[in-house]
Amino acid sequence: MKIFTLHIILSLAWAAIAGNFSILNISVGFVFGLLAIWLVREQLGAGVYFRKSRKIISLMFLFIYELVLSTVKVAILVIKPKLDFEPGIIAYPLAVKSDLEITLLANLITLTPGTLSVDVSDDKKTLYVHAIDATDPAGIIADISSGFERKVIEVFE
Amino acid sequence: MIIELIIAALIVIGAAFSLIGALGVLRFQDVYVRMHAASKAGTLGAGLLLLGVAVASAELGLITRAIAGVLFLILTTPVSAHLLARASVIAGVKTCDETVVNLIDGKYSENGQTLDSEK
Amino acid sequence: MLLAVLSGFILALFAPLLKRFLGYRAGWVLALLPASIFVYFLGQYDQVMSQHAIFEYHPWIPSLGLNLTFYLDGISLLFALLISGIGTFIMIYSGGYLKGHVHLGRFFAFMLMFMASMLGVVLSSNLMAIFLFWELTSVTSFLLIGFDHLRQASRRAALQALVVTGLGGLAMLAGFVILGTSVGNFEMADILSFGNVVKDSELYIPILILILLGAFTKSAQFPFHFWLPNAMEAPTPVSAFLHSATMVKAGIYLMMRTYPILGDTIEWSLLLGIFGGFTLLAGTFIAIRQTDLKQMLAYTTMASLGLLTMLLGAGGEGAIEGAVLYLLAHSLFKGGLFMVAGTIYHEAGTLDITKLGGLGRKMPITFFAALIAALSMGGIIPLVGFIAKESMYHALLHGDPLSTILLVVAIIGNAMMFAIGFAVALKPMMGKLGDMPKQAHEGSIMLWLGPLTLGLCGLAAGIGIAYLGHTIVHSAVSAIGNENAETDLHLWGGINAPLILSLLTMAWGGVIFYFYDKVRAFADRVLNWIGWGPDKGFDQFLALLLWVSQRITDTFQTGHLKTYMRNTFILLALVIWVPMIAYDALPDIDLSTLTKPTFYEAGILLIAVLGLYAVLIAKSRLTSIVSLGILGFAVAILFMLFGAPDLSFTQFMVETLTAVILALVMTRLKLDKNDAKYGMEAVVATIVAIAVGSGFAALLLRVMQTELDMSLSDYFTKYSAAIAHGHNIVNVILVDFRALDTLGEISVVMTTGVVILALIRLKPKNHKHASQKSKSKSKLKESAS
Amino acid sequence: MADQNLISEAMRTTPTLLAEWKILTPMLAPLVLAAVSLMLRQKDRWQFHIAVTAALIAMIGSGFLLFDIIIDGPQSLVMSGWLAPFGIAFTADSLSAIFAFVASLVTLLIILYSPADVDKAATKSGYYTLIMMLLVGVNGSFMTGDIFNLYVWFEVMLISSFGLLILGGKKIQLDGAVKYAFLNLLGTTFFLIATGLLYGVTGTLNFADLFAKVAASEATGTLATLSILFLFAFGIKAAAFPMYFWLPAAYHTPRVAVSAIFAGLLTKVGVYALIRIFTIVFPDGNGAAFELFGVIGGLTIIIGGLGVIAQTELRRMLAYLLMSGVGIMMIGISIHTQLSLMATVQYTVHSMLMMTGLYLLSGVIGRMAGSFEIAKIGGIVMQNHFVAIAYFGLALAAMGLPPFSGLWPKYMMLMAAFEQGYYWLIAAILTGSLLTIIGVGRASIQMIWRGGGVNTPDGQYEARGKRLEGKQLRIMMLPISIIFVLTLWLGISPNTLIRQSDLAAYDLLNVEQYIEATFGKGEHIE
Amino acid sequence: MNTIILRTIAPALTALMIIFSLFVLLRGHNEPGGGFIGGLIAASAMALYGISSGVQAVRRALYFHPVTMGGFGVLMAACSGIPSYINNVPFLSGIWWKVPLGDGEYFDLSTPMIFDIGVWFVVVGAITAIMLTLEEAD
Amino acid sequence: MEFYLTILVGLIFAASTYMMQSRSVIRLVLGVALLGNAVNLLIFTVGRVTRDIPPIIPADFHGTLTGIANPLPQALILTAIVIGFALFAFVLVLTYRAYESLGTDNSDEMRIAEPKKTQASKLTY
Amino acid sequence: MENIYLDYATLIAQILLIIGFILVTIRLIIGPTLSDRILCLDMLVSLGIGFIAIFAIRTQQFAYIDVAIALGLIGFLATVAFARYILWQGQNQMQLDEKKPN
Ligand code: NA
Ligand code: NA
Repeated sequence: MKIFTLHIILSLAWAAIAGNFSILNISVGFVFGLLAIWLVREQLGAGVYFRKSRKIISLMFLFIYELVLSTVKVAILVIKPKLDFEPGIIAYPLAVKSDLEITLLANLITLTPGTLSVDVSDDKKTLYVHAIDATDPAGIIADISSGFERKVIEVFE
Repeated sequence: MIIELIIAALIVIGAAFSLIGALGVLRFQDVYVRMHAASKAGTLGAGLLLLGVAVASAELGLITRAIAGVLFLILTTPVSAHLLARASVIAGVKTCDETVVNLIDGKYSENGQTLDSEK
Repeated sequence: MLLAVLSGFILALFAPLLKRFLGYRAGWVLALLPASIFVYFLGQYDQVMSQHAIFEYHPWIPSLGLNLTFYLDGISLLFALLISGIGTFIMIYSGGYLKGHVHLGRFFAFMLMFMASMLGVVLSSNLMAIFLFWELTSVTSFLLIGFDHLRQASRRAALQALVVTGLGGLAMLAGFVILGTSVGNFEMADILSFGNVVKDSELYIPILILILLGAFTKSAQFPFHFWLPNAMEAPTPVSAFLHSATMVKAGIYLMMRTYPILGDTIEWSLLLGIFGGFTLLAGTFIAIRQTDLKQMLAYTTMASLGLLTMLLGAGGEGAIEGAVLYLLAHSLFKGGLFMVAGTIYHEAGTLDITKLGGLGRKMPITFFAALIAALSMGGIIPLVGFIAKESMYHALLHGDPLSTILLVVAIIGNAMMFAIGFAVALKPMMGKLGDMPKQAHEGSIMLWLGPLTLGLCGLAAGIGIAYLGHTIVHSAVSAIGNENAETDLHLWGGINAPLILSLLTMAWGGVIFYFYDKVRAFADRVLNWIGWGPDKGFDQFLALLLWVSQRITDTFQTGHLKTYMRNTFILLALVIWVPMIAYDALPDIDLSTLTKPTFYEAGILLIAVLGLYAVLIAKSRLTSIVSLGILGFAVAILFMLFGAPDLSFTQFMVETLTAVILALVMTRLKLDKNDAKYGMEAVVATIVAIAVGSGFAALLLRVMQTELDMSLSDYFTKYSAAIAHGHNIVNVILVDFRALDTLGEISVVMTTGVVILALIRLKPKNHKHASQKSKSKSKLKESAS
Repeated sequence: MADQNLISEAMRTTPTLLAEWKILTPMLAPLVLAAVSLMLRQKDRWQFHIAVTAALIAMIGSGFLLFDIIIDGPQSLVMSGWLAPFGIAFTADSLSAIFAFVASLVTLLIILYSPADVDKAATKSGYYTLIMMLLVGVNGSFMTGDIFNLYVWFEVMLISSFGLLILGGKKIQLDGAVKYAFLNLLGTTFFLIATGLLYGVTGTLNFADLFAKVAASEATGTLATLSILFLFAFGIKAAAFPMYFWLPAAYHTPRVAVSAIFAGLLTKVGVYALIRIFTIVFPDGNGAAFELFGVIGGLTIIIGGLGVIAQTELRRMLAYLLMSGVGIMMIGISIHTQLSLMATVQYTVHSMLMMTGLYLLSGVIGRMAGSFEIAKIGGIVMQNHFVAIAYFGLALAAMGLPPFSGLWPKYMMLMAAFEQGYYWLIAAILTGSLLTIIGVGRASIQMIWRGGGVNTPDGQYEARGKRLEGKQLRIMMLPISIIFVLTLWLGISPNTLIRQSDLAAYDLLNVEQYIEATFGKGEHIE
Repeated sequence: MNTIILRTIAPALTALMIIFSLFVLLRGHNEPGGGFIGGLIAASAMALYGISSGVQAVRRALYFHPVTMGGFGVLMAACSGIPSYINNVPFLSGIWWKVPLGDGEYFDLSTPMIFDIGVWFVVVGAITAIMLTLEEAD
Repeated sequence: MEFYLTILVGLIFAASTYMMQSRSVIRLVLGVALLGNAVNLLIFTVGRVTRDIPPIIPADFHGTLTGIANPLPQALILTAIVIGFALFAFVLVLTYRAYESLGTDNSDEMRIAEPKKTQASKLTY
Repeated sequence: MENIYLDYATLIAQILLIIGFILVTIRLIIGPTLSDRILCLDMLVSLGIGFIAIFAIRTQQFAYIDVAIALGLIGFLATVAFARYILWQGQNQMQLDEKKPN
């Protein structure tokens, strides 16, 4: 099932980049998608789900919002004549479990205000995050856990 | 006319973000902080400019392609930032003097192969 | 005549086979060939006499003007008879002398090939054919001298002969080329009829010198003589045949042959007179010093060759007649004496004259053969040597200064040879039985048949000289002089000046023979005092050449990649700048006409330059690599700015993959960090870099100032969509218009894949250094991936 | 579909005959079979047979092509159906066909030798594929009528040679390969630069078109400068003095079969390119360029000759011998007459055969003596006199002595030099020959005649190294014997080759036929 | 590289790159792209896959040895010149076929396209071979 | 603009030349990469540069297209880039292998293929 | 292009991006660590994508957009590869900061 999903996505992706959504073109994409999936067939055991489209969209909007916000924040820091922030690397305790969730979360964190994922511990329990303003680690952790992490869990639940 | 204005706005803002990112890369104190500037401002700047193309071209194929481009960017940028940051930590690239906390320090095994969890 | 020449080569192929079946007796069978050739040429005699010369034409390489044109006149005939006649006995003698030798078959083959080559030299009319056979005699001589190849002395002698005669051969080739090309004819027979054309040519001196160089080296004239005594390392039949009777006479033949076109000039007389005379004196003087029979004979051979050269230098019919007679006599007596020496060695096991003695009783036939040969060598009536001597004295009695000097030289030389000849013939034979390694017995018939016959021939020729004078000698002298000669020869010409001089010579020779040991001691002292000879010089020359070549090779071939690169770039800078200046191709820079870059173009250019700067100043290689990325990036953007999306695209992709591969490889290298240049090296590198960079820029600028013909691109633009169904012209060029380039290019890519695979996978076994490393790496990999 | 008028003005409309494909076979057959052999590279038994087939087809193809050229003059096929100079033309005159024929023959012989020299591992690593690709590059270079296409084939050749050079991965090979790779890379890059600039001046890449465009161009100074740049670039490839460093640094390092194919083919392609460029693109050589050829040629002969004397390692000695020969070929281009070009063609053919033979023999000798150091080699004639005979024969050929093939071209060259009054070239050729005689002669007597290594007691024979097995020796001696016979045949009966080289020289000096063939007789030319 | 994030996201990116590569390959005749560029993109995809999942995974994924693919590409490109032999036109001449797909639609198949696909195979095969070999070299 | 491109080409050539005179073979390899860029840019410049308009014929265009960039040099450069990349990869891997088995990337220490100095061998025959 | 807004917008955007390029390049030259330089390369790619986009708009040559997409998809690979190099270096306990004397 999940493979089929990916397959459809790939077919559509083909059509998207080719800019032609005719049946013919989508079926060409289907063939190529088959090829592409065949290539990565081993790794697909990890599972890909994109069923909860509403939650996905919600996550997307949050993400875009956060991205813009984060960029503005960075911009302010950059433009400020004095560099007076106090960065640091903090440890974020992960609630999400699967690789896909962790990955999604980590990437979202990277693209959002003042934080950047550095690494995930081997037991997948801790995400180390570099924060541009690390004076209040607890606040950052709380923000993430109530923001992105919650939505990610919703999407994948 | 509106379209043109939107395009103009997109590209000027996009370019401005890009410049800010670049400035951040130049100004910030250490590689980790610079990474913030690069990954965020860089992505948004380039993304906005691609959206500008999407609007300007007014052609379905190009719009989908431009959006695909933005997606690709969002997919790849955090990965490279993560990998570079991780490698830098393992390689012992120093954080700047202003750094207040470094919880990852000492969590890597001797050869950098394993990372312990914060308990 | 073609058959006469070729048969030797053909038979040579079968000689080893024949030897396998018949053993040493194959000598008898093989001797049939020279014998029949002798008979054949004898049969041609009448025709030669009546027609002056016989021609035979076989086309070979007509486009090069090279044909096997055989030309049989008196002189060729004389030589052909000597070669085949003596050759007959040598073949027989060889069988006896090398009886039981493992490589006798090979020896026969070489001898036959030599004989064929020698016949080729004297019979050919075509200059190139002469050269060809001439070189073949050098090659076969080389093989024969080195026959006993396990000994260093043999190898050295063989190489010496090859190098010296090779040098002469090359000079002669040049001489022939100049001669043939300048007269527009490569047929000696034709050139001979051109009269004084060559002598009057402004190229006469170079032609003369080059051809004489060939003749002198082959005929062992001082200072090229040293190879000849060393050639005695060869088995005695070789010495007898090649190095006394025939091959060394090739030079004499050449001088005789070219006499009508080159001879009888001041230059000719001086060169031949001086070199010949000096060779004669030096040869006899060194010969006296020797205690080895073969060495004595070798140096007297050299002396005789000097005498012949000297006579040819003197010129005139008389001298030529003397030369022809002496040539005949020498071939007979020296061939015989060599064979005698060989027999002595074969029987007594030594050639040391101080150890030999009393052999005459043990081997009477050999003794007799030796004696008549010595008589001829000493110029004693009634042997042919006597007549030769009379004849030359007669010719030199002109009263002009050169002739007189040559006459004195001739008398001294002949006297010495008289003494040495008898020393060779008598010392081992007479007196008490010497202290010799082997119990001597008379040799087999194969061993004595040759010397005896040759000795008797010498006697017969002396007695029958009147007949010879009207026949073979006459035709030979006529041929050399290119005119009908008067050769009226008599055994006894009455008491005249030559006879008195002859007696004087004998008396003097007798004295020397009497005080032989003292003279030898004296010569020994003198030569020891001089202490140097061309033979030593050869070693010194080779050592010097070796040294020089090693120095030169080391200078250019340092083994350092860095110097190779630097030299290449210095050359490159010269290759650009020198012609650009010389051909006046420098660009003119008119700043006012330059199109200015837009600000963003300028910005990209600036980034490119910054990238370059970063590459250059980077202290570590990795920094260089990353900086290289900037340059690649800037170039890709430039491509884009100027309407090349495909290029830009490719450049970006290639840059990315380059980075990937570089990072992959760098991960495997543990390098010292700092490898920046310092000192003079950096200065030189900078200067060279500036020269190259500015050179290319200037050249490019100059090219840009010409108008570019766009017809190709216009064509592609016109037909790309219309015929080739492609709108991206660049791609259509790649897959259609110029698809062949692409085919080649993907071949490169595919091959690179194979090559890199092989480079990494294929490693020599037990590679310690690498295996240790791989251990630590594989551990790393386990955890890394 | 495009309209017919357009097609007829842009494309060739006459049907292409099967015969015209002949010009492709020397390049295409090895290419296709190399690709096949790569796909089948685990089947190591097949590799040899595929390679033999490829070389054989290439040889037969170029042989038939040569017949066509003798009868009809130069042949041409413009690829992809376009008209010259827009499409890439393969144009072959006698020179191309002769060289391709001999190159294919030499490759075939080396492939036949290979089973004795190449192990399974190397076979699986693509030895035969690389040999075929080398032939592709070489024959492509000989056939092409387009200068950029020539560059591409040069690169094919270059990368294949890299692969062959490092096959085995020994330290010495890697060291040699580093030098070889960088210097040759520079050589081809300079070639590319010169090609680009030439395009910038003339706007074309096709040889036949270049002939007209260069002649018509007013930028004579610029073109003259470019001609010298070409000379430099190809000079590196041909290993002419002073651009030869890479050759003695590398040629002795790979396995013998590889040395042999390098010696037989690689420098010759550089010479070929020089001949081609300086007869059709720069036919009058700007005066100075031809003089320069002479200077370079003379120095190459002499420095090469000195190198022969100096070397103590057999294969390095051969490398210098090879280089010395390049000097003669350069002189031929310098004199630039019918006779001299004839001599160059003939010398090149002679050198291809002779050098290949000598390198292959060095393999046999090296095996017999267990070393390539001349000081350690000895007693060859005692071990096997066929080897000794073959060696002496080829050594005589190298020295330019009869009855082998080296004599004739040298003689022709002397004549040509004299006719044009280049006395110093005569001196250089003769000096070089003397140096060769000394060097090769000295090495020969030591290796073949001496009883053993240099410390062997005088007069004694010490058996050294391994006795070669009968079968292995037969495999190795078969190609050598063929070369020996050919060299001897070309020495005794050089008429065939002389006729061909005469024709080749004629074609080179009378390029109208080449041009006519390229543009097609009766085809529309824009 | 042993990180969850890369390992998780790389297969998807690889698949995307392959798709993009084929897209670039097929439209190269009319827009920027073609066999080289497409091949380079696909090779990049392989590189990413190799870095994230290991060499063996790539080898298993490709099934054929990449060098074999390279050989196949050259063969394909060279053989795309063969139909011209049958048509009596010179080597590598472009020949076009309209392959009916039903619905009155046609797919334009041509020898230049086959040639370009050959190029794609060579570039992918050879560069992947190089990178994989380097990656697993010891 | 051509003038400035020419200057850039010259500078890249100079930088490449400088790099290629290094001892470190890795730097030589980088010099090769620079050289490739220089050559590509040289050919590009030699084809005369035109701003902006790529040699792509618009879809429904008929007639003669003018003012486009010269396509031929682009095609040549594409070929050269790919070849250059292949050769670059080769020399890089070669350097790595040479380093691996010779233990250095310093070319001064890489000289086992050629004798240190030709042994002044004694004159023997 | 007839639109004055777009003219100005592209002009301004190009100026901004060029300045950005130069700033990043300066950081690349300064370093000090390899990570910084690699980060700069990564940033350059992002800027490049934007530059291409503006160029496409200005010239109305949208064909260029594919180059930008490709850069977005593949450009990060170089960073990945270099990051791996740094990682390897770190794991081998080697000095990264080249300013330190070695
Ligand atoms: Na990025
Ligand atoms: Na490149």
